[in-house]
Amino acid sequence: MIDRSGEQPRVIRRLDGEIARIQAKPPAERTFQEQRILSLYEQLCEGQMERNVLVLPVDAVLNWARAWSLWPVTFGLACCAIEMMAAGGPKTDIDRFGAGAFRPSPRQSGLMIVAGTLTYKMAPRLRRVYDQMAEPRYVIAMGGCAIAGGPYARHGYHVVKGVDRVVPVDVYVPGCPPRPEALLDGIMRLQDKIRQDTIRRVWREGFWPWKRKTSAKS
Amino acid sequence: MPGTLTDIINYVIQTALGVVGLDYARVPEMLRIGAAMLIACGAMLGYVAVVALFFGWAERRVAGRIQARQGPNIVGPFGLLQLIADAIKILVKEDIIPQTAHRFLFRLAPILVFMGAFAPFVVLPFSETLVVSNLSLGVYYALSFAALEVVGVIMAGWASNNKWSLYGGMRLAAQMMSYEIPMGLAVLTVAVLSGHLNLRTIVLDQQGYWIFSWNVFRGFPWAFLAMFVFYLAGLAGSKRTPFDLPEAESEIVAGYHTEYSGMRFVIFYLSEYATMYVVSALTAVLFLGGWHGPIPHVLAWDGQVHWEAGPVLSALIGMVNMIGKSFFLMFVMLWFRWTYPRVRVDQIVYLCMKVLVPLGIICLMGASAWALVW
Amino acid sequence: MSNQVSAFIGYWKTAWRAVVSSTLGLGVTLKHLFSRPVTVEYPKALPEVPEGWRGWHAYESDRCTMCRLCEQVCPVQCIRLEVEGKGRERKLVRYEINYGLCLFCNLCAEVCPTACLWMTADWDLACYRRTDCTIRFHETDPNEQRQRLWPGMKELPARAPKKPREAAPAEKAQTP
Amino acid sequence: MVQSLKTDEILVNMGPQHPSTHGVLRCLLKTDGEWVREVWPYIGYLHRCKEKIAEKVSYIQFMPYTDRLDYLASANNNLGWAMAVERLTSIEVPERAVWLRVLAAELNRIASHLLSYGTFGMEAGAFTPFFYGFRERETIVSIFDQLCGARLTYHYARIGGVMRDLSPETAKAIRRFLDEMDRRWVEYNTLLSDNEIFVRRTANVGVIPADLAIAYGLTGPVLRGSGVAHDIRKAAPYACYPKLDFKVCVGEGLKGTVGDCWDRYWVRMLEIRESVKICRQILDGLPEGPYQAKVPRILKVLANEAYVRTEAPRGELGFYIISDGTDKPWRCRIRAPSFCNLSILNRIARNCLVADVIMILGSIDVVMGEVDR
Amino acid sequence: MEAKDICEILMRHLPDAVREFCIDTADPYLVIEPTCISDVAAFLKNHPDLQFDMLQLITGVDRCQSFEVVYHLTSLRFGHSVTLKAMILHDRPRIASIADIYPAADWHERETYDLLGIVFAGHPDLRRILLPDDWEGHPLRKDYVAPESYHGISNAPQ
Repeated sequence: MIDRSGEQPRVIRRLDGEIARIQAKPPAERTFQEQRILSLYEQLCEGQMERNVLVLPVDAVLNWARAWSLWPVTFGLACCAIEMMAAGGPKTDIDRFGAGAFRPSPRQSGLMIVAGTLTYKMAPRLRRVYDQMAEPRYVIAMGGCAIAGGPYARHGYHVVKGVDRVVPVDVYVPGCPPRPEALLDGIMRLQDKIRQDTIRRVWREGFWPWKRKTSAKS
Repeated sequence: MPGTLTDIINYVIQTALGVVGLDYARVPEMLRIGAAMLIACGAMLGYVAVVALFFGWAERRVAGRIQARQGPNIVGPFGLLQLIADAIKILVKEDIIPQTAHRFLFRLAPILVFMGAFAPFVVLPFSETLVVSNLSLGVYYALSFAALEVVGVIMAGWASNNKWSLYGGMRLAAQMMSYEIPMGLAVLTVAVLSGHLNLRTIVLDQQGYWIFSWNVFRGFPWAFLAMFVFYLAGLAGSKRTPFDLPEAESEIVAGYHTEYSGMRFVIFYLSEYATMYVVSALTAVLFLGGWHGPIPHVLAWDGQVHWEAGPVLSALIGMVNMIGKSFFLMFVMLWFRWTYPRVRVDQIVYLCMKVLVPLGIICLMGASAWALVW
Repeated sequence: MSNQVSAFIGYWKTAWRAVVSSTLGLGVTLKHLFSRPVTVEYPKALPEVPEGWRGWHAYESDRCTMCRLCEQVCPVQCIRLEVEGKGRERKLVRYEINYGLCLFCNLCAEVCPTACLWMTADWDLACYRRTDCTIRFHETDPNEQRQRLWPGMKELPARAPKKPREAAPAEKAQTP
Repeated sequence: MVQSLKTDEILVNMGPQHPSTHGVLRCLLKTDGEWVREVWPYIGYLHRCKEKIAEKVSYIQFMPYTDRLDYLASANNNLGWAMAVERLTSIEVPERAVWLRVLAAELNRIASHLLSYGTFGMEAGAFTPFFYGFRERETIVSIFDQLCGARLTYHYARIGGVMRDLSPETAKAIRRFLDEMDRRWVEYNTLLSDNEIFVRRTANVGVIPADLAIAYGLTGPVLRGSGVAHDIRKAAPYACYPKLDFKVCVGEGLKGTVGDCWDRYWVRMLEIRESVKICRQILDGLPEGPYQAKVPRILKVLANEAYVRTEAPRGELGFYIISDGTDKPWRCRIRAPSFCNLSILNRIARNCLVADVIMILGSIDVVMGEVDR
Repeated sequence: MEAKDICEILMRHLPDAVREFCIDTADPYLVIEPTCISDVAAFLKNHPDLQFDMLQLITGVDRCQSFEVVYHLTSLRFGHSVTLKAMILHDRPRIASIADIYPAADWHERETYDLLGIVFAGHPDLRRILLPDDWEGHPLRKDYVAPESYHGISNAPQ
């Protein structure tokens, strides 16, 4: 949520010291934006990541690189696809965040924005495109239909009631359709989440390609 | 004949070891030449990486400004760190080889493509002395490697066992067959005008009255047309819009590099910018007077020389001229990319065969007639 | 013979037309290269969202008479209202809107007789868990409720006490 | 083609996830090399059960669902649904509301054609027209932000009127946009329409003869591109169109034969200019008065049936409603123009290159939300 | 030309085809015999002063004890349009296909078959068009119950 109190929020330097810097500030004069980042960061920590994850310097560089070059695969399903295109358009330029290179093939892309209504006929295709994506991959569920079936949840017999039944979702962006700025807000939240990642956890799961599970090879 | 970059490097190594007290002369001849050549190629590889990174960033910024939007500007001061972030991310990205792909060819294809793109760098001069090796058949050598790159792309297309990549590979085969001939004709026009195939002598011929001694103006109607023929054929060679059929994003998903991810995809990306630079540099050398550029080497009026640039300064001025022209021509390629739609496969063959080849032949005939008379 | 000549002329005419149209196209893009981009840089500059924009809701529980009209009129039934007690001393327990289902169609705000539910112009709701998409509204004062959810949020624009609609509005309470 | 060289044909899946299939449409191409022999479009990947929902939801509640039919022209869908229900219940709509609805519909037509201009350019390989189209579309969308509070799914029309009146500053913003649109229109043409490469890619490609177009039930710019001057705003005038004067744009084959891809594209560009003219006339002649008739909150409709057709940006959008006396329709059938326009793809995209199939699909300009309902 | 005199021309040429002509609804419609739908359509298309050259819509309606198939035809040349209705029985709904007369009918009939289960005899390629091929049941029937799950993805609401 953006603070409307007229005070222009500073450009939040997105390097890794962000969370520490906010925590250092006394709670009284934290701006609303930083407060929200902190509340979502606490959610992350007690989520599936370790409690106070030690972010190694090499993590800082890798996470910074991953956060700032999310190449989305073009996966527009319905009305939200038009808002995703508008987010890529000139007014709210998604390329400023490095996410403007919409790659046509899933192999080269790291982010999948599921924008629109997922139907049962399309679900196996969505799963296959997700499997074909290379490993550090993230999913943003954009729009009510992708979160919980949206307007078609009650009587839509052919609509999947939420994309997280098919692919693991990282960030939910509600709205029908959400504004392009809401998608940018979702991407910034995803960048916060990426910054908590650490290669120690990934190392156990086999960071190097030859240790990967073979499912991604199909 | 002034030395080339390898002689300079040899001399530098010799003096350095001399200072330390080792006598470099005792090292056999072959080893010394090999070491110098290796260092020069390493420098050239670094230069290719810098060009690719810079132009990756420039492409997204120019695309942004042309399309009335901002382009990456948050990551670095002007978004300069954007490409470094992309490079690091893709380095650690998982590298997928599809099970049904042909393992060996899948891995070999990017190497061949990069070899075809990087080899001509050895021949491209930056100034009189700054050229890795001064081949007497420089132009011929540079053009022959374009064919090697095509072999790599067709191999990538076939090996990744994906219908779309197969299309991409076959399209480049048709495209290569059509742009090689006009490119050869344009180069012949210059060879006839200056009588040599050695890049350095071609540039030395273009010395004289400041800009008007460039081949473009010297052999006015013929070389001028030949430049456009060469540049368009070069565009088709480096797979840039309006001839980017092999990786036509909206038609055949991602063309020949559909199945490539991670480091292999970056090699394709790198070699695309490398071929772009090779074509621009060759156009600059053949037609726009190489290192004789807008900044003059020597100030001379009414017959006597007032100021002569020293060896180091002239090398620097030459480099600035040469790189300036190449970067401007690469900017024109970016400009083309964000303006023109894509031609169809049969239209590119028509354009090259029915338009560029007659034009090339006219230029060649004109230039050779001119060479006979003068 | 003549069609060869016309073909020849046609060949050069198309070539000339190609050159002219290409250079004009380049001119257009060059003009844009040096003109100012229209980007509104989101984190630094905020989008100017007009006041009547249909974002997520605000709700005053003290004005609410628990008539459940909004629950019935909603096409997707994303509003859940839990009330305990009977008749006069009914007490509101929970008022929830699930933004995973919501249509943002403003039918609930129009049908509410006491105008205790209306749509504000706020649009950013990104979250990490699906359950966060359901927002509970049962606080008394919407501003205080928003502080609890998102401290530091600006006060809502002061709303005139239940202003009558200017033109002939759809009759709210009148049921045939 | 050298006949002796027997090449076997392969089936290529231009799958639901393809950069240029306008959403989730799967085309199975039987290709011989690059030559496409057969195209089988597979649809249904975005079937959102609209007609079943129409039977479970009341007339007033179904209006927001019509936004999501052709999500590029939701004001036109609202206009169609509102007129259909008003025809059933014979509610009398105030004059100002009718004019405001048509204003929203025409503005939405401009926005929809701008987007089809951008995506058609992108399919030809030129990325820049897409961004210019979107820049103009952002101004229209910010106008709709003020007019009805949403960017894409407007839900502006209500049964018996409109949701909100047109404020003076929104009217000023619309006039500013209309003047700027005229200036930009000329710029778009120099960039794409007259570009020789674009003309070579689209002229004489995917030619649809007029009788074949009518036989396949094509409507809208696809039909008018083939030279048939059929526009429901002129053929069967509704709302306030009789009071407006505008031209029906028809393809004349300027760059190739009549009915090719370029003509369909050119009809849409001409319609942008016509809609600008219409919006100006509406702004000048907007009558005063209430903007919403008195409609009971629970609208019960007697047993009746009606088929109402309007001119959506993609063709004739028809709502056939059968009511049975309750507040929910018994059966609601939606005639989606894109559904009929797409059915001709297999007939004309034969024996052409893969790149031409993409151009033909782009020139038909389908929206999958409407095809699959 | 009004719907009334279209009905008279049709009565004159194909007397046994037209069952009744009903005008009490907002759009008047002709009820015709389901068996002779194809020659009525052929007649309406080729008759010189009728020339219904465009088929706008084919709709299937489930009336619980019978099915209705509604055809909307219009003529671009004269501007008039007509609505034809055919009542067919509920347990095994079958009707002749007019895809050979109006190519537009091809997809409309496939969709009606897909969503309502009405079989169109003589249709060149009667398959499901919107729903996946292995979907059981026809959703737009009044007695349809949505499936519990499909390929392992559950259909239960959140």
